[in-house]
Amino acid sequence: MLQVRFHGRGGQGVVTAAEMLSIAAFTQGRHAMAFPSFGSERTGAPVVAFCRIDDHEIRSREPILAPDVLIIQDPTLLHQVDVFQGLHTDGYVLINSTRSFDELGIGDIISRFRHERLTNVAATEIAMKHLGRPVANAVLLGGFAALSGLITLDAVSHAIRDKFSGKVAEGNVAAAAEAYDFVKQELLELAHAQTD
Amino acid sequence: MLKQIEGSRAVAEAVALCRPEVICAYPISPQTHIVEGLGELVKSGALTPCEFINVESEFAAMSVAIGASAAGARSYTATASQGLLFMAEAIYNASGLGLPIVMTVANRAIGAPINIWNDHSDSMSQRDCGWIQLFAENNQEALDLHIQAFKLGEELSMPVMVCMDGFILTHAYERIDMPTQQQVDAFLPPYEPRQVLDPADPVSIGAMVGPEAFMEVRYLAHAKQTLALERIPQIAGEFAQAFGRESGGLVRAYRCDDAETIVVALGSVIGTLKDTVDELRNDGLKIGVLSIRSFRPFPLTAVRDLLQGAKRVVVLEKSFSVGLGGVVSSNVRVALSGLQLHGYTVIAGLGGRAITKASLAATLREAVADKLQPLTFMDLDWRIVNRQLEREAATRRSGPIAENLLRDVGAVASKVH
Amino acid sequence: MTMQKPFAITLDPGSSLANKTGTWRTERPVYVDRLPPCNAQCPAGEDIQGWLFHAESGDYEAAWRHLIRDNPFPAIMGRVCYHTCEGACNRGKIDAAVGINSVERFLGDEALRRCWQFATPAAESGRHVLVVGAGPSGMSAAYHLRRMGHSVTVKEAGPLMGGMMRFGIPKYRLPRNVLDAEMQRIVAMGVKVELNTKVANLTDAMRDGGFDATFLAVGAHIAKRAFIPAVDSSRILDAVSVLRSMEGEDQPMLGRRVVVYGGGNTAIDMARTAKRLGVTEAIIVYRRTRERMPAHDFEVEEALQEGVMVKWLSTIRQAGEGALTIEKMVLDAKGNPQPTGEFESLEADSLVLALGQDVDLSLLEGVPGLEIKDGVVQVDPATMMTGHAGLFAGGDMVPAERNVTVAVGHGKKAARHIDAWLRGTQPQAEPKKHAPATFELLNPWYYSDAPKTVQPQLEIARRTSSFDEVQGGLTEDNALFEARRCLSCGNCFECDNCYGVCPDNAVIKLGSGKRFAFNYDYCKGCGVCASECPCGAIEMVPEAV
Amino acid sequence: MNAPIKFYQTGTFTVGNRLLSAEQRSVQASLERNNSLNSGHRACQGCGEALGARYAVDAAMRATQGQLIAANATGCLEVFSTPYPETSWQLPWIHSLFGNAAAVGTGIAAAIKVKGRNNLRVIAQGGDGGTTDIGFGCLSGMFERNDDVLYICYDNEAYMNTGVQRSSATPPAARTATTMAVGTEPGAVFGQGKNVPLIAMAHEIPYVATATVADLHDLEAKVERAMGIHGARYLHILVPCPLGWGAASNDTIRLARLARETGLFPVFEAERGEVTAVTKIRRRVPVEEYLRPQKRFAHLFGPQGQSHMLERIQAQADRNIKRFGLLDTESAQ
Repeated sequence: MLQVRFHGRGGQGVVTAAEMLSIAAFTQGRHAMAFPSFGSERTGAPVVAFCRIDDHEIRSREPILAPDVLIIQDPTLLHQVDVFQGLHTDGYVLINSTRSFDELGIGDIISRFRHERLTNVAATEIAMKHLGRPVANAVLLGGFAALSGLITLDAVSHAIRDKFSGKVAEGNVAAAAEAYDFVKQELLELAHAQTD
Repeated sequence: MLKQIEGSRAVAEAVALCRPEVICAYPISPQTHIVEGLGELVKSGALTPCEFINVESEFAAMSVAIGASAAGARSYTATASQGLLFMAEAIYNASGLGLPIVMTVANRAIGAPINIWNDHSDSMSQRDCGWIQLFAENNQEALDLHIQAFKLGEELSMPVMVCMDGFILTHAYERIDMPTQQQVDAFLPPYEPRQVLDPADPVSIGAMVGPEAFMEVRYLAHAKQTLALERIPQIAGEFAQAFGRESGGLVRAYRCDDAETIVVALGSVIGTLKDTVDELRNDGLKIGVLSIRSFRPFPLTAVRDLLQGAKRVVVLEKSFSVGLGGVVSSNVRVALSGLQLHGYTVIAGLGGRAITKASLAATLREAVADKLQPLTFMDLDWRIVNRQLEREAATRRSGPIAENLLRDVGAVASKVH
Repeated sequence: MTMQKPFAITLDPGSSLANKTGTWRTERPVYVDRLPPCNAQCPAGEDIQGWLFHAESGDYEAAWRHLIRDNPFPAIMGRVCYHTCEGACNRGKIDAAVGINSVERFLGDEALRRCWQFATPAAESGRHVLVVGAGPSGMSAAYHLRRMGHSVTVKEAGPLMGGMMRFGIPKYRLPRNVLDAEMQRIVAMGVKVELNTKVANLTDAMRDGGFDATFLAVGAHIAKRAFIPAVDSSRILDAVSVLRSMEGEDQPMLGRRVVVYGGGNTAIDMARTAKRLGVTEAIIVYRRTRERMPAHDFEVEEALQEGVMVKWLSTIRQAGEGALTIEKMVLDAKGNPQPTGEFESLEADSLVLALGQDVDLSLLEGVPGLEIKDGVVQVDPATMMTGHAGLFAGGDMVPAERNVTVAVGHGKKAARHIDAWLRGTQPQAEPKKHAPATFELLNPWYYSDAPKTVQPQLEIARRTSSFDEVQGGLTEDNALFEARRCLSCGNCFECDNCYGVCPDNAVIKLGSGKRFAFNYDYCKGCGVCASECPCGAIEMVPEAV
Repeated sequence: MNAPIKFYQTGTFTVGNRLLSAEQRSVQASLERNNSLNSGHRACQGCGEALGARYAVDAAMRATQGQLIAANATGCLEVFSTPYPETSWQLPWIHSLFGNAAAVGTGIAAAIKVKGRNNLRVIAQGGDGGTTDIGFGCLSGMFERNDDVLYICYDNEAYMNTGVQRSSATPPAARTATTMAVGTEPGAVFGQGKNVPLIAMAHEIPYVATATVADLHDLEAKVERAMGIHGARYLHILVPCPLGWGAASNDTIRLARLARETGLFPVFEAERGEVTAVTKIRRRVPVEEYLRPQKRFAHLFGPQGQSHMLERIQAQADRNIKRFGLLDTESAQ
């Protein structure tokens, strides 16, 4: 079972991101369960959302305490909430930022994990470019598809179109695709760096 | 048709397939997405003919449903928590008048302190109101139960509450199988009211009944629920026939056959429990889960039959009778009267406190070792509690408990669970 | 669709009829009829409220037929009756009394216009009754007796029917065509009237005619004289003869200045007649004040309007050549006039005396058993029978107030008793009088405001120059309006109030004309019906214990 | 007679009028009237509410050719009309709760609409307690949604069913079981008042009217008018209560009449929030005449009489008269 935890702030579509991920998994014929950290959080407040993906029915409904994947939509949370809590040592981390982990001041934390599973993507900028709005949730899913290979970009696009329609949908699809390519590129470079 | 949608949306679509004629909506978390969905379906013309009425309170919501049902319309509403309490008077009235209204309760705690998260205090507070109360384990069952609820309620001319855990189910995206309109139409006949307000046959409904007949009326309500004990499994059977899946019924046993320890629970926690039980089984513990689908009528016989083979019973519940202990466990005890079993009551998940597999496993191991307190509060923060108790011992007037606790806990939202 | 109704909670309609709430009652409402003041007052015994009821719905013939059960002269009554009923009318306490008299006149005129006739009797009794005098009393008796199936012969000394109505009441108050028509209608019933037939001796007349009974109503035609020292040249006449002569060809010679002596209606009639005859001055000399004048004030008023002058507190001491000597009077403590010794002279070409009339009783010579007192025949007031069996009398010749209405009443009463006497039975006792319907018993809220309609009056100029009728009649709308002002005091008029206001639906409506009944199974005795009955026709009586 | 003629003896103000054709007469005058609230009910002697209910419902029945359903709030009317095993109602009728008659009416109306039985109409009714107090939320909601319900309030100015306690419709100075005639300001206090007809008008619903059991023709005309309109309608009827007012049982209608003639109970009609018609006072009387026959006001009179309170009540009447123009200009003195 794959357990994904999303961190962001109210209004950034964190819950929607988890839901889209579950839809993407569903379209790939898998079982998925997405749910928010139910609360009455208002815009700006820290928000957590979860998504479980598996090949059979998912029964447990406890919050994801030991995630396999962390998707951090808002890097400003990094020093406010213990976002890395319970993350598996071989877990994935995707951070919405242009700055490096060291610049973000999480270099030492990150060093505990497998670096090829850690990356960041300028999701907000990409979203601005394609949608004119700083909504990074769908974009990050594109990035996650590239990072983990656990879902396809097609599935992500399908999920986006399931949730949105018209220009918003297409803008998100395009943005997700760009993020996908960006992350793929990064991983490639990372791989080269390894082999070098 | 398989879909990956939110639980509330699934229920909304299922209710729409039942062709309700009058829907009364008053918003309260976490029920909102259900009535929002239905409102959209009516406004878009997808659900027609149907009157969608935005009322001014839950009290009005149930009252409008009463009027509509008495006038022969299939009526539906949804609520939760404080809303359920606010309509309590009308709830008793609807069952007293024998009006087959179906209502979703998106289970949520009751304040003060105000708390929007999930537990079963609301439904349990109305356990004696004369309604049938069905509990859903997951969203598939939640939507299936609504289809069965209309059939059941209208056959017996009594109202039905479908209880689903707020947020945990209402806000969860998961895979569900949505039946087709044809399937539902074939399963659920049009509403044929027992009694109806019609100038062609002008009856007076809602007479004042004095001591000479009141007890009889009450007994007859009980007799009806006893009848429901037979019909609920039958209807679940018919449903399985028509839709090809198990849903509802009175109780459901999971790995109970050779179980020495059986955990009794209801609602969405069953899923987590099953996973926990599987793990404990792997460690060789003979443990199973008994989930109660129908809390009213309470299936005394079915529960007794399934539990009497076990050594111990752990009732895990999201409700709490202050000053006594478990609500569900008190009911289970009635079923077990005369049996010499170890009985434990575990209060868990009040006000949305996350119920984790880890905590469950630990608690159940203690139970299996018979080290568990008869009344246990799972994951209770004794540090806070004891501090407050000391404060109270020190001074009579220590201020409102909730305030002090918050002071000790610090900000609530920063915690993941 | 048959419902499977839930036990006890759902009930069948109207099942509360099983609960007889009448047992709660401590008082019960009862419908009553009360005697309306107008009826109580009417000397002719008319059922005024009864005929107004029909008039309200515009059924004038029914109203007229109801009226003539008691009085055959609506058109005459509507003109000359002094309608004391209106003085008693309860409506007077709300706005103004109902114009009963004017409606009666309207009905009378309507009857004449449409030539409604009296029904002839169903069966003949074979008995023959003599009526002496074709005045109001005699003709009224003749009419009633004929209705009862007796053959009637009226012997009248004068040349025409009507008696005092003709010889006493001037044309301008009672046009003769009206008088004649209502008289003729009685003749049309088969009443035999012999004019210019003075009965000199009653005993002979009865024997010769083979009559079984007799009603005497010869009236009072002999003018009272007063001793006034006079010179031969002074011209002194009496009002009765002057007024009678108005019916003949040659009109009386009165000169330019006429003095009328007296204070009764005759005096007024005389003075007003003189005015119409063209005299320049008509002066009434009367001993007392206007307040004490026996004449009806509205007639005095009309006379004054027409220019008649009155010298109050004056007596005539002497009649000289073209002038009279008048002595001033004063009223003493008892209100009687006393001479002052103050004299004055009053120019007059003629003096007409109107000092009342006496009855000519000569025809009663030798009739046994009669008692004559104060110049009138004594009768049993209950039966109008004289001391002589089978001989009845009424009108001005018996002790009573002398006016047409009273006379007509006598005729009716006498007829009933003559009939009984002839049949040798007691007359079916008059239905015992109901308790009076006083104003306090009414709930006037329910009557809307409607002031009395004024009858048109002839303008003064024509009144003094001609004998045209002074008082005009009502139009149909006016008459209807006026009829509908009746409050129906004391008698149900089917307004549906009791039926409507009962909180327990305990009043049964029996349908048009059938009134209502109480359903004592459910009546709780709250009394709302009685309080809200406009006309006081419901009474609350305690339940017997 | 084709010219319209007034009826005097036969009564412009009486229930019936023998000179009118059957269909021109009031519903209550008719032999065929429905008696929607039948005999055998357990209302007190002279109950104004029983009377008002039959007046109003019968009129509504005629206006709808009997295609009528009624919802009833808890209260005297419900208790005295439907004690098991008997009901006095002759039309489809439902009693649910004290405070929800308006909402139940909404539900019935919704059912009727969804089932396309558009000839069916709905009334909801209750006393002043069930209307102006506990049922006020549902009433306002029904108004605001403009649901197709005629709500009728039978106002007897207190909670009579429970033993005469004060309601928000209880007039100042009136003695009730919870506003005793003791202390410096005996009886109910002179509050701001709660004028539900005006509050109803504030919702700008199609029709609002007041009436009394003393003027049947007016009441029936208003019910008929109301049933001719769709949407939320409100009719507020003053129904004297002999028990609660301490009045003689035969004074029920008289008191209702006096309430109007003093100006204390203005009778008017309003459409979409605007007053469109006012029933003028016919014979103006001082408030004393209305208050004296009622024991609930006894403390205003006699040796310890509260003349200052009388003046305040008179002032209220005068204010109503001014505000609603209850006097004809000529009769205004």
